[in-house]
Formats: sequence, structure tokens, C-alpha cells
Amino acid sequence: MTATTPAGWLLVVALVLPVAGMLLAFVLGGRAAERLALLLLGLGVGVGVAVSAAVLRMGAPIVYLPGGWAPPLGLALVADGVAAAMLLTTALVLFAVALFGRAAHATPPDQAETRAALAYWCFLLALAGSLAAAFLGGDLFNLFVALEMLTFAALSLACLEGKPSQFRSELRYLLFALIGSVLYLLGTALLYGGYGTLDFRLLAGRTRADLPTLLAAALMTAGLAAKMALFPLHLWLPPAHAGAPPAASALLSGLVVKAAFVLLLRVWIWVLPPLPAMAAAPLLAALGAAAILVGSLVALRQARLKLLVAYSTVAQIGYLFLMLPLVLSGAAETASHAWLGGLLQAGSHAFAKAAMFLAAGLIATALGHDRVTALGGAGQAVPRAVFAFGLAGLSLMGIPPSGGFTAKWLLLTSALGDGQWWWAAVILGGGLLTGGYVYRVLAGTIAAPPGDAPRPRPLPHGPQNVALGLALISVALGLLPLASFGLVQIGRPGALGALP
Amino acid sequence: MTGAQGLMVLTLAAPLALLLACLWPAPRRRVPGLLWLAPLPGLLAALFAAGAPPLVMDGAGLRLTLALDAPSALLLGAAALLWSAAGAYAPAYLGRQAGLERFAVWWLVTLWGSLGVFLAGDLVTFYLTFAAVSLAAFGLIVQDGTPRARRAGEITLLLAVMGEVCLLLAFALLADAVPTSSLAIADAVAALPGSPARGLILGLLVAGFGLKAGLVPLHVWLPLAHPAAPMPASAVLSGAIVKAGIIGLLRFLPADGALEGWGDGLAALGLFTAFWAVGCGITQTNPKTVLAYSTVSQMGVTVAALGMGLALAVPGTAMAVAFYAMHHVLAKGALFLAVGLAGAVGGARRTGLLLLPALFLALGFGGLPGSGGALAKLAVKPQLDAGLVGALAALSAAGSTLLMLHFIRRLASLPPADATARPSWVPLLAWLGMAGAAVLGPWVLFGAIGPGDPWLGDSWEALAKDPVGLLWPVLLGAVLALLLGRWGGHLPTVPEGDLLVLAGRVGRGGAIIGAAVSHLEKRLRAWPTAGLALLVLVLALFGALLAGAG
Amino acid sequence: MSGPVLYGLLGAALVALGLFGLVVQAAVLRKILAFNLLGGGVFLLFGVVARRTAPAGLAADPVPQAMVITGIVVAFAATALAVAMALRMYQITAAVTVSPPPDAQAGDA
Amino acid sequence: MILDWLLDGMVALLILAAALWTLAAPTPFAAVIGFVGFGLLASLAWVRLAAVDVALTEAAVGAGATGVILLQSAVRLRRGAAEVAAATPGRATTLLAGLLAGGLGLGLALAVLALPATVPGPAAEAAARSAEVGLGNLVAAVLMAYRGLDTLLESIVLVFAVLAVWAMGPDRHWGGIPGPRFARQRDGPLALLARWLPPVGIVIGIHIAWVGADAPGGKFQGGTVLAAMWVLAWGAGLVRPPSVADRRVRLVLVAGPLGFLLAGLLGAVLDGSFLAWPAALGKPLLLLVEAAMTLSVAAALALLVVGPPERRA
Amino acid sequence: MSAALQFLGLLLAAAGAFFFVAGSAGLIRFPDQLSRLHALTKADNLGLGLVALGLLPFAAGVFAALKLLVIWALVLLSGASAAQMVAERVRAAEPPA
Repeated sequence: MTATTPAGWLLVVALVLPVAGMLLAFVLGGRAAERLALLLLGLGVGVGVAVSAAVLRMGAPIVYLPGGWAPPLGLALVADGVAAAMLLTTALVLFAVALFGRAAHATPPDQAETRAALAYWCFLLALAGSLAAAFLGGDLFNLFVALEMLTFAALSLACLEGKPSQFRSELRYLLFALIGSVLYLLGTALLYGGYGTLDFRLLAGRTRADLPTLLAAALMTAGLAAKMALFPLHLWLPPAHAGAPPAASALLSGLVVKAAFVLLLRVWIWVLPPLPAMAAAPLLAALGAAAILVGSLVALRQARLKLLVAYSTVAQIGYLFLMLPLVLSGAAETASHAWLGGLLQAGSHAFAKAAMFLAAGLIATALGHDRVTALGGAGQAVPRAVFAFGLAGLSLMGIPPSGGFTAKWLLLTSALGDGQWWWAAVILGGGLLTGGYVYRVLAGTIAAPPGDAPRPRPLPHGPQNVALGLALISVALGLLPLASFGLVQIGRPGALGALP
Repeated sequence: MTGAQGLMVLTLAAPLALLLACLWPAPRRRVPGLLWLAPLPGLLAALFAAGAPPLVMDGAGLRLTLALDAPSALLLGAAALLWSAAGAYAPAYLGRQAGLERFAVWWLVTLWGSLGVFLAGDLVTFYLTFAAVSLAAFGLIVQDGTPRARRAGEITLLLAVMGEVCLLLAFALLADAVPTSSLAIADAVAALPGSPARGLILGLLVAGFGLKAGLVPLHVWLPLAHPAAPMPASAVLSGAIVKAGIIGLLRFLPADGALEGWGDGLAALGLFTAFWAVGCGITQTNPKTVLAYSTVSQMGVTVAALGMGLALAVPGTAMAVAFYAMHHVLAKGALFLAVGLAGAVGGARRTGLLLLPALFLALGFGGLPGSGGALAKLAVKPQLDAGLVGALAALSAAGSTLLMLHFIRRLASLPPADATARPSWVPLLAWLGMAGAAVLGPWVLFGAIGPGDPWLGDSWEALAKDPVGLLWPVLLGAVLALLLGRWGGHLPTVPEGDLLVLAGRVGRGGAIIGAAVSHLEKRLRAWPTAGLALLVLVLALFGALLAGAG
Repeated sequence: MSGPVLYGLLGAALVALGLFGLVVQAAVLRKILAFNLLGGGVFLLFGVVARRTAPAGLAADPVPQAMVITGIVVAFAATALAVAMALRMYQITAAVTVSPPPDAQAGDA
Repeated sequence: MILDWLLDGMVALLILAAALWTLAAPTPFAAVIGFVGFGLLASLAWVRLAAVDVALTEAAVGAGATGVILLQSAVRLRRGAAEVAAATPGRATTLLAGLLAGGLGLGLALAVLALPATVPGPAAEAAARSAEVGLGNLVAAVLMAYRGLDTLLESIVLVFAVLAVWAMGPDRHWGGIPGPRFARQRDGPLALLARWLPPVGIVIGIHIAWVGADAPGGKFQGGTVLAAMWVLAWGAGLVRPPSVADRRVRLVLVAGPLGFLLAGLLGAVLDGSFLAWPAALGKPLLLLVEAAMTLSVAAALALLVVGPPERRA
Repeated sequence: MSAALQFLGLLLAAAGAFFFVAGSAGLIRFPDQLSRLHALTKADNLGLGLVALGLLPFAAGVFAALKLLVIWALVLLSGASAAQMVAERVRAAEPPA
């Protein structure tokens, strides 16, 4: 169908770099693994920027055919607007989290290699590789393998510390994610049976609204929803993300969830025929709305800070599902606004949630506990972390001038423009509730420490600056002019070209 | 970029510059001393940049525009003057407290928002500045750190955020109604009557701005916040910040009478607010709370005037309402400074320097002929003199007089530090300066609103025409004040933020719902239930897709 | 009712059994077994699909078969990981199920 | 025709019976035995579906290796019946789950029946162009060439799974010996088996891997047989698993995927696209990578069966 | 010639099948574990031998025929040692009578 485009080799570099890095790091051992990981993740940011620039310059998706075999026989690596934007976001967040984790996960001088140090850096590289494969994959089965690797990497990162209570929640996460993967695999089997290919660009526009295709779509959507912890299926996310070390939970909440989201978009926007998609999208959006309201409400009542932030993830994921009925609504103007809004929400949430979890981790280490009711003194001990938490909270609430605000404004205007005002009400309600729990934490940290509590010990500025940097990026996304997000529209079926 | 537009940019740039200076510890120590300097560009802009062509900054794809018409120039000038006086007053008043620098940061953000609101020409800038002024005010309120201040701050923040949400939805609807995707306020207001959701937008706008201006159901935060805040902050809260709501209503409500009924509704709400506030105010003991209720009452009268002006399509309504609000900024700011000064001035000097001017200003609110207030009442006379509304307006003037006399009595009963206490000259200058401005300002600018000569000429004729009309409400108010003095004790003491007691029950209801939802959520997290949910989701999606394809 | 369709129905039945086992059975080991049954069913469906998309000359389409081989190895890796975690959990907390003890606090489910 | 239908029917029924037994078995150990039976019968079904490669993989990895791991865990997870009883859902949930799963299965069956009879798949092109790759066995051609990226990612997943399983162990045991300790068997059947079977097994394993190029077989199946032989020797106490910190083991583990990656890069340099098998080097390079992959798969599967480190070196 | 061989092969395979049936009957009917082990290993291994012999004429070539015999030998080896181990385990689990 389409041969390898000029800048295609960049995609291979984006995929091979972290994967080869992980293999080498595993062999070279502890300290070398850390240096290699930092180097490769830094290069990853460069590659992410190069891919996005190439996609913008060409104005069309970049394709690379490994081995020269064109689909349907071979596989294709595809970097359209969505993939390039998410690749860049993940590269930045991963590099930031790597810098954050240097202190906590360095190999102690006296030992040649420790379990936690080697494992952390190898899993970080594996996560980078699997995320790149999940975003750039063009074949639905190839995406299944990438998704599996992603789940294993995320799982291993989460139970790095091996706390007793952690194994049960991680096992729940693994089993539920495996059910999701198998349902997704079942969907790919039916699709292959129906069309003889699994390349989503070949499938786009050629799928019929018959029984196998629709059941395949339903299975794949349910599987991906289970991996994204959409509301009724969120049993595994809060304990898994809260119990993980701060660096891991930042990646889990910020990035891992987004990979399944991009796959969901591939299924709903490319593969599914428009008529049934339009009919079923409100069901998913309704679950998203329930996620926003219940997630925020439960977050408001959480006793522990990390669980509060984890439930905030469950809530913010709901926004991503709100965009489906709007993008599929048919009106070109509404669709492009909602599309940009949804992806901007994905991007700004990635930065904001990563910053929030890192800040929460720092506050917990400074105070020695993370009970929300007794956060007094954190403001003095780790001021930058608290400020980062506040900024990230603003972005999640959607207070101008943050990235979250622009995303929610776009979703709001497209919802109202298309007459689906109820999504607008949910967005605003979600914003208020988010404001509630962000205020609850901030007010706690500003207050004076309770008399008897041990003096919170101030932490070095390095990790705090990383969290602050991530939060600032999330806010800066709101300052960028809307036209500059044209990258995201490239390659979207039915896109009108860049945003007017 | 003409000189006038330069002034407009400078108005916004000055507070930001000081804010930037706060980042480094050395300059941060000197910033509180310079607080009075920040609003001055705003004052200059009001004097010289009124009516200048709007400045359009086509930066980030959003055409950010700054514009200054006559009414907003009036309000900007008065607000800048009050901010400057309070800014000079603050270091002296807060000198001994620890968090002065943090207070300065919150002060500058609120100042930026408060002045910016008058200059904003497009939806985004307006929303940004409005958000700054309402959210940053929280910092000023909780400055003392007492539990009462925290509670007031929390309630203020909660209501402010709800106001923000209403405005966000209203602006989204407006932006959607505008055919071209321009975000200028003028286009938005032009497109308002045409949009299908006109009623919803107007409702949201009135709710958002009414909450900031303190109309009755939404006024509960005002009597709580103003007394809890330190003195200079209360002065600015009551004087300048509340006006953000008024300028919002002025800007966004279409003046060409396309409101079918909203104007009368506003007038009724305004008058009801005026009388309700007076009723609650007279039972208060803390002079600052009395002043807060007086603010609510005066804002009620202002909104009533605006409502009637729009309903009857009276020409020049915006200018008249702005004039009335301007007088309120100056007088109320001065009175708050007076309350701050009461503790520092003793003996004979106390009555001469403090009580007498305060009395004159207080009676001005009732419309005492010769005072600034009288001119303000005259300015809004064309709007408020039609039959029943006229009578109610006069009665509200009497009510104001009663409330202000009650305030003077509470002010006088404040214990002075000691007989020989001499206040430092800065607070004294600030108080007297503001008092002078409250009296002279209206005299000087009265002509500007009337058709005649802008200087002095018109004010004497207007006063001479109907002295009795202005005088009887003041006398009635004085008589009522005497009665209140004797039988005041029997009145039921209304808790600060009267309707808030009801809100308590709503809070408890919310907690019950929260508990029920989280219990449901916990049951959902059991493994079998989640497994069933997954299976149900697959079948439901399959059914929905089939329905679509069928 | 040719051979492959029969195995297709078997695959569907195995998927149903696997899902039922995963949802209802409480012990982690039984869940892992059910997961492998589910995987077996899905791979059988791939096998049936391979027969249907086979061109004239070939008995079966090699592409889905290659996918099945990859799938089996990935499923094995998943099972190994799950079993390692289950054993580790048992060593530390003597627990053999993933549902939290009844008195678990709302948070640490 | 009838005989075929009869045979298929019987195999299908047997598989269903084994699956039902796996779910309904009273003890976990019995369930695992049932599952191994299910795996072997499933490989029979694969032969009936004309997929001999998959049958080999199912028997070796699906039933064999998975069976060993599950048997090990069934033995160690014997207790906890009370906890399981407490966590088992009530009749209503079970009934509802049965209903919903049944409904889904029915829908799936209808979907399979509704699949179009003839679909233009890529198989014809795969067969036609297999000469370019030089691999007679089409499945091997798809695995190594056409969908090379899948196999690369999958082999990396295996290596990663080993590291993940190792990371499950406690910190103090890092650098120690993985897996439980087995006493050295002096004599008896296990010692006999462990001495006689491995040599034969190794030859068969290498044969399967070697013949995979042109006939059913391949690296995963061959690797699994080699791994099985090592596990047998380990079970009999004849050989000790290497320490987790041992560089050589990691090198063997990584040799396959890294080799495949380097060959891919070589293909990018010589032949213009990543993961292409350069015509010049062709067959020898392919065999070299295949051998490295077999070794890596064998090491990975063996170490996955052994499990996380449980004692100091 | 080949028809006679094939007929002989079928005969042998049928005999092998009979031994399998006997083995399974023993598995179900015999009282304790040891005798069931006995039935299984003896009958099934012999049955497999007969079936292997029976299939020889149908084998594709000498190499394939050799493979059949190697398969039989491997099953004999692993079957016998497995049965021995299970018997040891059953013996160890019995109460010291």
C-alpha cells in the first residue's frame, strides 16, 4: 500500500534504542544500567522531537515497513499526529522521572549491584520501548504484544519495593490486565477472520457493520477499558498506583493508561464503521462521565494522599472517553475541536499527574506518612513539591491558563456546539470536585504542623525541581496558541487539515 | 501604540513587575513598602486614557484586547485610588505581623485582577482577571490565620469557584453563539440576544457577577470575609473587588432593552437585597460587619438602578451606575480605613479627625444634600424615580442612613488605645485623603455624567432643584436610628452570613451522598463484581453497536 | 459442519468457560488455570480462522499460526510472572486469593 | 468424511471434558493435572487443524512448560482453603457469571459461523515470496521475516519476564541461586531418567530447531525441549542453577534477541530496511540467529520454570 | 504384498487398541493406587508398542519408521520411571503398616 516514507528510519530508532538499551543494561549490570538508561532516555526526547518535526513538516503520517514487506503480509510502523504527540509526551515524562529517580534508585557504592537499582533502570527502558511500540505499531496484533510488554513493565515497576500489601494489589492488576489483553486478542482474531489483515490503516473504511466485526470491536473496547481502569473496571488501579514507588506511580498513571487509550482511538476512529460507532459512543462516554463524578467524589473522601491522587487518575480518564461521541458526531468543526481537546487532555494529564504523584511521593517522604488530614508542615519542608502539586492541581481542575483548561474549554465548546450539553455539565461538575480535593490537600500542607508530630525533614531541591518542571510544562501547554497543536490532527480520518 | 494604550499596558505591567521582584528574597523585603505605587498607573490611565482606541495584542491566536470606555474609567480611577491608599495603609497596619511578604504577593495578584477587570476587552482576558481577583482574595482573607478567617476564606473560595464555573459555562455558550470565532466582548454581547440559550446565558452571568457583587442568596460570603480580613484588605474587598461584579454586569448585559423582563427582575433582586442587608446589618455589633452589610445594601441599590435603566432603556445608564458605584468605592473604602484608625486615635482629636468626617460620609450614603452621596443619588434619579420604584429607592436611602448611624454608634464605642495616642501620619493621610476624595470626587465629576458643563456648574443647580426630596429620607433614617438606640437590645442577633446556617444542612446532605457513593464504589471493587461488570460491558457494547448497525 | 467450524464452537465454549472461571473462582492458581483455558480457546479460534483464510494451494494460512505461536509464548511468560507473584504473596502473607480480607480499610483493597 | 467428522467430534468433546474438569476439580493439584491433559489434547486438535508447528508449540510450551510451573505452584499453594471459601462468590453471582459468560460464548459462536467463507488473506503472497527469504516452512518465514518485529518483541518479552520474575525475590537474596534446592538423587528412577533422557532430548531439541527452516519445528519448540532436559537434570539435583548475578547466563539470555536486532540492523545497512535478511549473507546469517534464539529461549524458559532467587549464593 | 502388510498392520493396531481399553478398564476398576499404576504402565506401553508396529507399513520411509520406534522407546522409559516415582510417593504416603 504505502512504501517507507523518507523520515521512516526515525521510527526504527525510536523503537530500537530503548529496547536494545534494556538488553545491554540487563547484561552490563547495576551502575552501567543507570548511566545507559539516562543516556538513552535523553536521546529518546531528541528522537521524539525529531519524529514530531518530521510529521509536521510532511503534513502526513510517516510509515516504515520493517523488512520491506508491505501490509497485509508484513507489519508497518506508523507515526501519525497522535502517535508523534504521545511519543514526545512520554519521552519527556520518562526522562523527567528518570532524573527524579536517580537519587532513590542509585546503586549504593558498597555493593556491586542491587535488585531494586538494576530492576528500576531496566524496567524504565522496557517501559520506554513498549510505549514506543504501542504508539508506533500499525498492526493490531503487534500492538497486542507491545501492550503485554507494557503491562509486564508497569507491573514490575509497581512492585519494585516488594512491600507485603503490594503483592495482592499487583496480582489483581496483572490478572485483570491479562483478561483485558485476551479479550483484545479475541477481537483481533475475529477481525483477521473477517478481513484477512490487521493493519488498522487498511481496515479503515473497509469494515462492514456485520456480526463478527461488531463483536470484535466490543471485545477489544472492553479489553482496553479494563486496561485503562474505566469506571466500573477500576478495581485494580487505586491500590496498584498508590502502593507503587513515586516514580513508578507517576509513570503508571501518566503514561501506561494513555497507551491503551491510543489503541482505543485506533479501534473506534479508524477501524469501526461510523454508524455503529456513533450509536455506541454515548455508552462509553456515559461510563466516562460516571468515572469523573464517582472518581472525584471518592478521591475527595480518601484518607491517604497517594490513594487520593490515584482516584484522581480514575476520574481524569473519564474526560478521555467524553471526546468519543463528540469526535464521532459528524460535524467537522465539533469533531476537530473535540479531537484536539481530548488529546490535549491526555497530554496535559500525563504531565500534571506525573508531577502530582512525584510531589505526593516527596511530601510522603518528608512527613514520613501520607495521611491527608495531617499534612501540616509539608509546605515548609518541601515548598517546591507543594507548589508543583498546586500547579498540577490547577491544570487538572481546568483553571486558566493551564493545558487542562484549554483541553476542557475545547471539549466544552464542542459539546455545547453540538448540542450535547450534558457532557458540558459533567465537565464542569468534574472541575468543581477536582477543585475540592486539590484544595483539601493544599490547605492541609499550608497549615502549621501539629505540635507533637516529628519535625518534617526538608528534602534536596533536585527531585522537587523535576516535579515542578513537569507541572510547569502542563501549565505551559495552555499558553501555546491553538494553531500550534495542528500536529495532532495529521492522519485523522476526516480531518480538515490543521485547526483554523 | 499610543500613549493612552501605553498607560493601559502599564496598569497591568506594574503589579506584575512587583510580583516578579518578589521571586528574589532581597527585593521581596522592600515590596510591601511599594504597594501604594502599583495602582498609580491605573489612576493615570483612568484620567488620561478614557475612551482611547482599544489595544489588540494578536499574540497567541487569541486576540487579547484592552479597552477603556468612560464608565469603566470612572471605576478604574476610584479603585486605583482606593488600592493606593490601602496599599500605603497596609505596611503600617500589618507592620508587626509575620506574613507581610506573603500578604504582599496575594495583594499584588488581587490588585492585578481588580484593575485588569476594568480594562479587559475580550472573554479570555476578562475570565483570567476575574479568576485572579476572586481566587487570590482568599489569600487576603486568611492572612490572620485564625480559624474564623480560614472558615471565611474556605467559604469565599468555594463560592468564588462556583462563580467561576458559572462564568466559564456562560462564556463557552457566548463563544459558541458568536458566528466568527472572535472572542471580543462586544461581539459576544451583540450575539447574545440571537443565541438560542439566551436565558441560560443571562442566568449564568447574573449568578456569576451577582455572587461577586453580593446579591442576596449569594451574598453570604461577604459579611464573613470582610470582617475576617485585615483592615486594608477589607477596605479593598468592599470597595474595589466587589465592583468586578458590577463592571461585569455593565459590560455583558445588552443595553438596547433586548432583555424582556430581566431588567425588572434585576431591579427587584437589587431592592430586596438592599432591604435584607439593612435588616441584618442593624443587628450586628462589629462595625466592620455593619459596613459589609452596608456594602451588600449599596450594591443592591446599584444593581436595581442598572436593572431599571436597562428595562426602561434610559440613555446614559452605564455612566450613571458607574458614577454611583464610584462614590461607593471612595466612601466605603474611607470608612473602612476609619475603622482601622479608630484604635490608634484618642481624646479630642478623635472626634475632630475621625468621628465627624465619618459621620458626614455615612450620612452621604443616605443622600444628605451637599455630600457626594446626594450627587450619586441624583445621578441615578432618572432610573429610580418611576412611581413605586422611586418610593422604594427613597425608603432604601432611609434604611442606609439608619444603618450608617448604627455604624457610627458602633465605631464610637470602639475603645481608643489611650487618650494621648497619636496615629502615625501615613494612615491618617490615607484616611483623610480618601474622605476628601469621597466628597470632592462626585462634585468634580458630576457634570461629566450630565449633559451640562463638566465642572461644578451642574451640581449646584441639581441640588437646588429638589432639596426636600433628598432631605426627608435622611431625617426619617435619623429618627429610626434614635428608636434603634433605645430598643435595639430586643432585636434577634442574626449570625454573620445569615443564610449560611441553611448551607450547613446542605453540607451534611453532601456528606451522606459522599458516604453512599464511596460505599457503592467499594463494593464495585470486589473481584466478582468487577468481573461481571466487564462481561456486562462487552455485551452492552455489542448490543449498542448492533443497534447502530441495525 | 466441517471440522474447523466444530473447533470454532469449541473455541467459543472454552472462552466462555475461561471467563467464567476467571470471574468466579477465588484461588489465584485456579484463576491462572482459567486464564490459560481462555487463551487456549482464543488460539483455537485463530486456528479456525487460519483454515478459512487459507488460499487454494495451502492447507492453512501461516500468518495467524505465527500469531498463535507468539501468543502462546507471551501467555507462558504471563503465567510464569503470575505464578511467581502468587508464590511470593503466599510466602509473605499466606494468602491464596486476590480479594481483600473483609475488614480491609477502604484504601488498601 | 464421516470418520473425519467423528474424530474431530471426539477430540473436541475430550478437550471440553478436560476443560470442565480443570474448572470443577476439587483440589488445585487435580485441576493442574486436568489442565496438562487439556493442553495435550489441544495439540491434537491443532494437528487436525493442519497446524503442526502450533501443535508442537502447544504441547511443548502450552501444556509442558506451563504444566510444570503450575504443578510446582499447586504443590506449594496447598493451604488456604478457608480463605478461598470465604472469597468465593455466592450462588447468585456464580449463576449470573455463568449466564453472562454463556451469552458471550454464544455470541462468539454465532460470530465464528458468520465469518465470510473466503477472505483474500496474505497467505498466497507469503507462499509465493517465501523463496526470497529461503525458508520452506511458511510459518517460520512469517515468524522470522514477514512479521519479524513480532518475534523480536516477543523474544524481548521473554528476557524481560525472566528479569521480572527475578525481581520478585527479596533484596537479600539478589545474587543468590534461583529456585528451591533439590537433594542430589543417588539412584532411583529420577536419577536414571535424568542421566539417560537429556542426551536424547538435546539431540531431538536441536533437530527440531534445525529442521524448523523447512518443516514443522522451530526455535521455540526446540528451545523448550532443551529447557525441559535442563529442568529434569535440575530436578534430579544433578545440576545447580547459575547465580542471578552471573554475567554469562545473562549473555546467553540476551544473545538471541540482540543477535536478531543486530542482524536486522545489518539488513538495514545492506538491504535498505530494518529486519530484512540481506540476500548476500542470506541463509548462514539466518541459521546463526536461529541458533542464538534457540539458546536464549531455552535459557529463558528454564529460568522461568525455576523461579525467583530463594537463597544466597 | 503391501496389501497383506497393511492388513497385518491394521490387525496389530487393533490389538494395541484392545490393550489400551484393557488398561483404561484396569484404571477404573482396580481398588488401590498401586494396582492401577500396574495396569496403566503394563497395558498402555504394550498397547503403544503394538500400535507402533502396526503403523510401520504405513510409515513414509525408513527414517519415519525409525522415528516411530524411538517414540515408543521414549514413552517406555519415561512411563516406567514416572510410574516408579509415583509408586515411591504412594508408598511413602501410606501409614507404616
